[in-house]
Amino acid sequence: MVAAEVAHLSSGWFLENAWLIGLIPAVGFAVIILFGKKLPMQGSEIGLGTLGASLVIATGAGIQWMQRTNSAEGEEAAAGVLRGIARSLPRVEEGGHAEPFIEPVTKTWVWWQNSGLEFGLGSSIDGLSVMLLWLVAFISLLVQIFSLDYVRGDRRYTHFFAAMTLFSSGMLIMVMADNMVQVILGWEIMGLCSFLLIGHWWEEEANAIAALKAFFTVRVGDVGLLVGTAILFFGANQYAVDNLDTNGFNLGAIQAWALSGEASTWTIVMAATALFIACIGKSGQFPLHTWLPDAMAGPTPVSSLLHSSTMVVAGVFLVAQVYPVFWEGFNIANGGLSFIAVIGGITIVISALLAFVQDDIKKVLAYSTVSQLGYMMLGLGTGAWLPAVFHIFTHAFFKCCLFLCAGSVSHSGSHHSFDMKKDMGGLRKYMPITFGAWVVSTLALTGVFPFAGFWSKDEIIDNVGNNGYTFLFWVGLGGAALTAGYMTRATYLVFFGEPRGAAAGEHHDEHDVHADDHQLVGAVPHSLSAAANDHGDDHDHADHGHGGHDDHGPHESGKLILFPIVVLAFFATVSGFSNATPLGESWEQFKKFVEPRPEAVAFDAIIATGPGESVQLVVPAVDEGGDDGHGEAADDGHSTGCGRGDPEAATACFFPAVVHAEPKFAKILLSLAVVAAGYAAAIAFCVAFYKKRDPRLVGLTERSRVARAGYLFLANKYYLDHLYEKVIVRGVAHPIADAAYWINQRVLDGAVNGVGEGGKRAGNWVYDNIDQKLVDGAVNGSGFVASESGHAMQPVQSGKVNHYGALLFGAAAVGAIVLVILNVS
Amino acid sequence: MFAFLVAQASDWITPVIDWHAVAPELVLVAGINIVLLIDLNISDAKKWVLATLTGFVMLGALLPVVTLAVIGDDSRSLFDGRYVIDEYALILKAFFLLVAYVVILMSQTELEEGGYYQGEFYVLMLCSVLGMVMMSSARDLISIFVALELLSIPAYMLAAWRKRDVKSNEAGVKYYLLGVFASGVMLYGMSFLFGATNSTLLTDIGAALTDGDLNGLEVVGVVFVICGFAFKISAVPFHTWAPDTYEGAPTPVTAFLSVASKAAGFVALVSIIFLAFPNASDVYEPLIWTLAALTMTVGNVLALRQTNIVRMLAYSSVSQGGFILMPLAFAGNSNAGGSALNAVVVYLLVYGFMNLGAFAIVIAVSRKTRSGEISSFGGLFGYAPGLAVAMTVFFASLAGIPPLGGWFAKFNAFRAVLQAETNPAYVLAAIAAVNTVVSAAYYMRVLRSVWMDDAPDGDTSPVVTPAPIVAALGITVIGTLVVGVYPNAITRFAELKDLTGAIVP
Amino acid sequence: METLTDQTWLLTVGTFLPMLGALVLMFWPKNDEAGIKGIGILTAGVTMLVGIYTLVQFDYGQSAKLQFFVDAEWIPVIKSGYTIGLDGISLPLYILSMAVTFLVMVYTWDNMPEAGNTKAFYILMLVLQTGMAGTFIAQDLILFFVFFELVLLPMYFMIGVWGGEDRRYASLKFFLYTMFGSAFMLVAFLALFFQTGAESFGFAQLIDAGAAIDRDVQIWIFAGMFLGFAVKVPMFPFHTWLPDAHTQAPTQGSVILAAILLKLGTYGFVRIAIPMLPEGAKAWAPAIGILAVIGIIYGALGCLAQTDMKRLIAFSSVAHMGFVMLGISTLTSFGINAALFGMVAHGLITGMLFFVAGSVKHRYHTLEIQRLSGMLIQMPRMGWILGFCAMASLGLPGLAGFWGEFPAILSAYQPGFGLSEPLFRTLMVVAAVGTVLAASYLLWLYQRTAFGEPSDEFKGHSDAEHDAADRGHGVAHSLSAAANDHAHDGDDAHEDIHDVQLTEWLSWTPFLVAIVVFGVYPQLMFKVMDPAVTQMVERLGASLG
Amino acid sequence: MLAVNFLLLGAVLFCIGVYGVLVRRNAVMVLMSIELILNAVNINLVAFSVMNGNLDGQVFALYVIAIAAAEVGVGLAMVLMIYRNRKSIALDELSEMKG
Repeated sequence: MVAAEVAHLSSGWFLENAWLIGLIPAVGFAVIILFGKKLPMQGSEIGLGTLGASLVIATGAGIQWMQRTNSAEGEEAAAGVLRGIARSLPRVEEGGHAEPFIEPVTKTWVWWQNSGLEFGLGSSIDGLSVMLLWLVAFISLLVQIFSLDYVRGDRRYTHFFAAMTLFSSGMLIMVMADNMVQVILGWEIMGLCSFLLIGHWWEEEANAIAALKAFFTVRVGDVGLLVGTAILFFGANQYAVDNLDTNGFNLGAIQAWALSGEASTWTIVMAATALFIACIGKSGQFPLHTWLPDAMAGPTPVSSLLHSSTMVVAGVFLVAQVYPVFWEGFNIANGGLSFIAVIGGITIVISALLAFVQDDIKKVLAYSTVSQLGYMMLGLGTGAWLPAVFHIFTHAFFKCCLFLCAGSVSHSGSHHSFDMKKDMGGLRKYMPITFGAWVVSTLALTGVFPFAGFWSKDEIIDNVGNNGYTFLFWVGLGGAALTAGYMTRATYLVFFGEPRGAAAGEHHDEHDVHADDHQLVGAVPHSLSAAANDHGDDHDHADHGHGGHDDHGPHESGKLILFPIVVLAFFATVSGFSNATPLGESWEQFKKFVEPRPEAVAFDAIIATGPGESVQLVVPAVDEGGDDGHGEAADDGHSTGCGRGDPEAATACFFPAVVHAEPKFAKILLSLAVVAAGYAAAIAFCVAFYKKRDPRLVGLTERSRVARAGYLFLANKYYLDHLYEKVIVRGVAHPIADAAYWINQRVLDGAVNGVGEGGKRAGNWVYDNIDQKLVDGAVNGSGFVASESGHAMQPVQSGKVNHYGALLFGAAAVGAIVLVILNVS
Repeated sequence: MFAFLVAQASDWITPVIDWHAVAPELVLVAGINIVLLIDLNISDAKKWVLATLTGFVMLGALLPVVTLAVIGDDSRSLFDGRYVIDEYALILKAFFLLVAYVVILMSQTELEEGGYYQGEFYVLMLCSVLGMVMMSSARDLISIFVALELLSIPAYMLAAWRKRDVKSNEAGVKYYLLGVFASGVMLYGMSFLFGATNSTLLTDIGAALTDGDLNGLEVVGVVFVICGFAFKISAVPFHTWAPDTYEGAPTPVTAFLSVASKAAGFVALVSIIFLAFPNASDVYEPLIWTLAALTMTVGNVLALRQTNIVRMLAYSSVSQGGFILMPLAFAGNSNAGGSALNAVVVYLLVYGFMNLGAFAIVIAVSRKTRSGEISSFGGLFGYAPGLAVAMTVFFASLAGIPPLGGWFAKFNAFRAVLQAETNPAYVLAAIAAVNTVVSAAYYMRVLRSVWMDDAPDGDTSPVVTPAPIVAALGITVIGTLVVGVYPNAITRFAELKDLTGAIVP
Repeated sequence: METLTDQTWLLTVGTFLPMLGALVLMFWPKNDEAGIKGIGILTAGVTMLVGIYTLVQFDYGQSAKLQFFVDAEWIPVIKSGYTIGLDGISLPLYILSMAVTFLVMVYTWDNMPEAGNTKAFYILMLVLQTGMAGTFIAQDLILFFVFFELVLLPMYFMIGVWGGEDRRYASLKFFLYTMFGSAFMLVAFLALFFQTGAESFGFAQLIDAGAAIDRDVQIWIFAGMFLGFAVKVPMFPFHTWLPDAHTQAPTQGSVILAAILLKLGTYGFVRIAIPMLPEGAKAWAPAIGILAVIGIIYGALGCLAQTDMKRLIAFSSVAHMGFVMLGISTLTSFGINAALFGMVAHGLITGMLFFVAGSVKHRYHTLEIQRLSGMLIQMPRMGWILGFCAMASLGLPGLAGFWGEFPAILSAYQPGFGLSEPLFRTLMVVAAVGTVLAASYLLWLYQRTAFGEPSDEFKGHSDAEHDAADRGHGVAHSLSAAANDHAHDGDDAHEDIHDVQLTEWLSWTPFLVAIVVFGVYPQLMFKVMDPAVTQMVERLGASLG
Repeated sequence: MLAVNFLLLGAVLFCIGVYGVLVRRNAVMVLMSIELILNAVNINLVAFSVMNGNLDGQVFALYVIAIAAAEVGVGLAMVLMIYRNRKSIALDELSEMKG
């Protein structure tokens, strides 16, 4: 790589000032906390306003990032035609020169310095971060719009918006971070908000405990974050200082160091493991996923924003961001079976199975989320970086949409119950729009062509297979089928069949609902809501809503609730096309703009102006002697690139050369088929199990017993039902799922709770036995000894002159004798 | 034989007497006679005059001390070195006179209200002080012995001053018998020293005694002499008389004994060790090391048990004696010798202030409570904050807490010890460190009841403190504070040259 | 060590001004409460102003040098001088001590402990302030010792007179414990002095001369100092005085204790023990590190066992000081910076927590965690402040606490001067686990006290509920009904539970603001300390070779 | 040498005196024993002064005798005082204060 040419990178105001995206909501939060209550809309307008502003800037930044990327390609951008054909060829082939690595635009200030090291605070914008910035700003905005109506009249309305805004700010700050410390900052702020929002209705102990559990579980993972950061810092610091004129906290430096081949294996493996533990906690991966379902105790908007679409993907984002570390640490390059992939795989299946036996609609979605996060991890763990990141993007839309639909249902349809079996059913007639959105998102989630999920999830599965992880490939497919299954079940229970319970307009006292079923969080007990409720007049819209008022049955929700749902449904439909690999490279916007280019960059090119403004990049041209083959030859072309061998001297790689699978029609069909099968089975099951189970059924089974005695023919007639119900359902679905659920509740959950309980026990024991008895005892004991020895000596003070005299003379005599013996030789 | 004695006696030269040098003693002698005569013919109603007069005698005796200090920088030696007035002697003379003055301030009301003999009291007090003043100049076994008895015998009687009170009698008798017994033992040792060195002059003895070739006679002599003074300074195990006597004797007398006569004992010990035994360090260093360690430890742990404040103060003064003794254990050490002397002197001065103060408080309070129990001090802070604060000052100072005088005294003692840089020194320092904490325990317990408890019988009528006691308190408080905050005030005295004629080891 | 000797009066005034106030108060009529409080607060306020002026005059460019340096004669006999100066290490603590005392006095305006006797209380606080400020400016061992001990008596009486039921035991324990440590510390000082044969007790000379002592001796001397400082910090296993003292002390006492007094110990390590005895420090560092980490876990476990809010907070300081000591024990400038930051942060946060605990006690007359519940309903602001402090205390980034913990943990990955890396990395992981425990006990505390419904015995006594009741009259619901009943029946054990009040706002706001400001922009402090610390560690390196 | 005998005599007297102080309960007898000790001292001093041909010893002895007289005077007075107050001069009854 000798000959080099110069490429110009453009920049722009939005890229330069992207830090505003995170700052504005933070300020917004402060304003809401301080003055929110006095404002006409109690602070919600601030939240919406700030997030709107952030969204605008994020959009601008996104556009300018695309320009920046294009600007690097010069005239070759025109020759886009070629790509249509030679899509999968290494870019070297096109126009004969490599596409350069696009440097992130960074803008940092010295935040703190310690013993000469300076740590920055600011923004570092590259494809991944700009994508997520936009996503987070967008979703947050929609969810807040949704909340306007959803939580109106809540006693802590203002606090709710404050926390939501703070969360957005935290997430944005983390996403735009250019150093680990800032990542930790955002990371922890999110944790705090999660705690506050899950426990939003803390009057109920269940919610408070759920909040505690969430924070605590995530915090356990955070140990990994701290340790990992420490390891990375001290590992990368020297390299960073020597070559990149920065320090070991800098993400770019960490990436470069990881790929530089200077890192000792031990260090990097430890670092990767530690960091991934943090991600397990945050992204609710097995075995730390148990907090996520409980987190549904929070209001629905919270679940939809934090616990499905944005916060929980922070873990995934972190892995994607410092991907080189994992790439090297888990040896993904050479198809090593990585920790990440395994965890991802397990999570997919475990949680998908669990989703089958949930009656709480939000819990179904929660387990579904866990399972989808599993897909992302699986992708990252197997080198399918691009699809995984893309899945973050699409999943956010449809999963958030699903949650909002659930919220809408409970808000207007099921009288604040989330219990599908008790209070729902047949709602499609009453809530057509919600139903439509739900169906669209469900199709997207299950990966049905042409909805968003299809393009991302199938790409993941495809690439997993392509990178040689056959088993995990099948796991992925299986997961897809399960997804189809449980989503169908949920859909059926909610929208089809006969209206039950609240959906049928029944009024049961919410208190006994709480009594018999603790999952029914989300609704607030009467006493409180009333106590909380400042203005009795808009009861109907308050979250606890119709409590104590006559109810006009299920109905469609208001505009403020429907608008976000519709928008999200739209994106759930179309967002997939932003990286529709099978349609050709011209559709691969993510591949072009989001995925960093695996090209080495000369140190001096970086140091010259420092990362940031438009720079003159030295682009190493690739020797023409390279292969010109197709297909797998592509991989060979990469096998000498970044992450597959140490970079040239004085150059640094920031991203490994990941392989992209060619979409094969067969594979697509296969996965579609699997999904279809899943649907088929599920629908059949639902129809048989739920629909046909009318009073006739019972009688028939009785008759079938009689039939066994004689009327074989009749008996055979219902043999299918029998088979379905007794054999398939009881025999297959239930045991497995139940077993999984049992393990989940008893073993894993038990472990988590056990840790807490054990800690407390240990505390008590140490305090009682060691602290009070041993340590403190020693102290008080010494005093006791002193005083007692005094007591022992008191008899000497007998008060008798003769004794005194004896003592006096005795001492003198003894002293004299001893000293005579000592001194007189 | 007789002829040779006559021959000895024949060449007698009348010694030249430096009258200025002995002026303090003469003033005291005159004072004794005047007070005695006036007492003979004065009505009981006017006895208070005697107190004032005695006070003036003390101050009058202080005058020549000051002039001597101002004029004479070089030391004056009388009776060929048997009676020396040097800086060291002057400081201590002044100290004794001042202490005696304060004691008299304290005792005045006590005597008037107690209905004791007053005239005799003051006369005896003066005699005792005269003994002390002489002691600080005495440089000869005989003069030391005479001074010792002169200060002791009146003290025996003062201890028993409350004639009708059995405890007081007991105090006096115990003090007397043990005192005389101890001085008997000491004399026996002195006789050995005289025999072995053929001189009663300390410096000659010092010249004769040298480590390595000591014979049994000398060792026994050294040990007995030290033991004799160990009795005076109530060092364990020669302390047994102290608690009983202190408790039984009238409180002002206790104060006098615990400060003045103890100081006198130290004075004698210092001059003997520095002048007579500088080269017998193999004998006295282990002895004093042991005495010091025992004294501070035993005194403290026994004090922990006491419920009577006077008795507690008795034990506390025992343990304080241990701290004063500590540096002497390294008097022979080439590094520490000088600062050991300073440490002892400084400690004596500070100790005088704070201990007298403590007793003054006890007197002032017990005038109201009529009880010596520690519990009777409960709630003092409530109804007599002034006294409580003063008491806090003294006790905290005794515990050695900065910025009160006591800390500097203790600090100096530690400093002298550690300066020796020997292992015994470090061990002793460690023992002392632990002891400071133990002592703090009982001092703080008293302060605790003063500040944190309620008055035992809910009687919170204010305490009337007579003017003389207020004056005494004033002097002692100021002394304690000044020394603590600005130690230079006394360290400039403590910058002593080695005692005149001392043989530097 | 170069020094700047301009405005030499500044430190002396700042330190001894409170004494002047105390003197005035001594002769002030006892029954004129307002006057006494006024004078006390005024004095502290003026002192605070002097402190601010010092902040302004301080030359941040040369924060490694001693500024406003004075070297006057004090006790020539023992070669000890009145040597004072201020550099980047001591500046934050010096100012902190002034600010805390001032705010505590403001707080006292409305919250005088039951025992009464305002006069004595204020006098003691003023004396205390002189002691604390003096310790941080002293540049002479003996002077340091005097100030170090000066704080003992006032705190003893503060705990003993104005404390809780068990105050007599707690106060004496505190006193003797500290006395024990400092006695050995004094011995160590003298031993150091004579071993070096330095010509004065000044820090500078001893730092130059100390390195010359041979290793074994250094280790012994360090042991003595360790006793003295470790008791004050307090490090495991010398911590047992702390919970008792904190629990029994009046709020003001707890705050001052937590905010300043504990720092005297850690400051002593950074300023005296380590620079003067490099070899000794190196030899002791592993032990200190291990004890520190034990303290972290141990303190956390202790917290989990507590049923009393104040005692829990007290144990939490054991854990937090563990982080500080861990940072110090790495002997890296990184770690020591972290430790110094942690000292200030802990002072602010834990001080604030004690304030809240005190006010809760003032309102509920109990700190039993079981009995407290639903504080957020009864006193929303108080509840949120408690939550805020809890979050700060468990080391949430963006609040001050984090900058003490995180870098300290970080620094343990790579200790200085060839200290055992495996050991310290293990310590690092354990300490990191400690942060989780911290989260657990603090949130647990918060969940039990602030969340949920108010317990029956207090239900309906708070202003907040009354308002709610008044508003919610129309709607029939249990809570407001209960509130009404309670509000309306006449004879009622508890007086109303008020939310945060004016003086509390006045005295707390600076704490809260500082916690946020230092959390958001830690550079403010790091910039000041860093040069001084770096210089110190360089000297260390020079003498350790 | 003759002097040694004197010293032995002194030692014997001293021991008798000490023995008396330690075992006798009667105050007067204790006084006597102390007198014995002092006389032992005197004998020593005189003997030594003769041995060394130095008068100081005898001077010392004179002082001791004189002061001993004073001491005994005080002592007897005290004994009398006790007798008045408690009709007994047994020392082992003098233990009001102890511990």
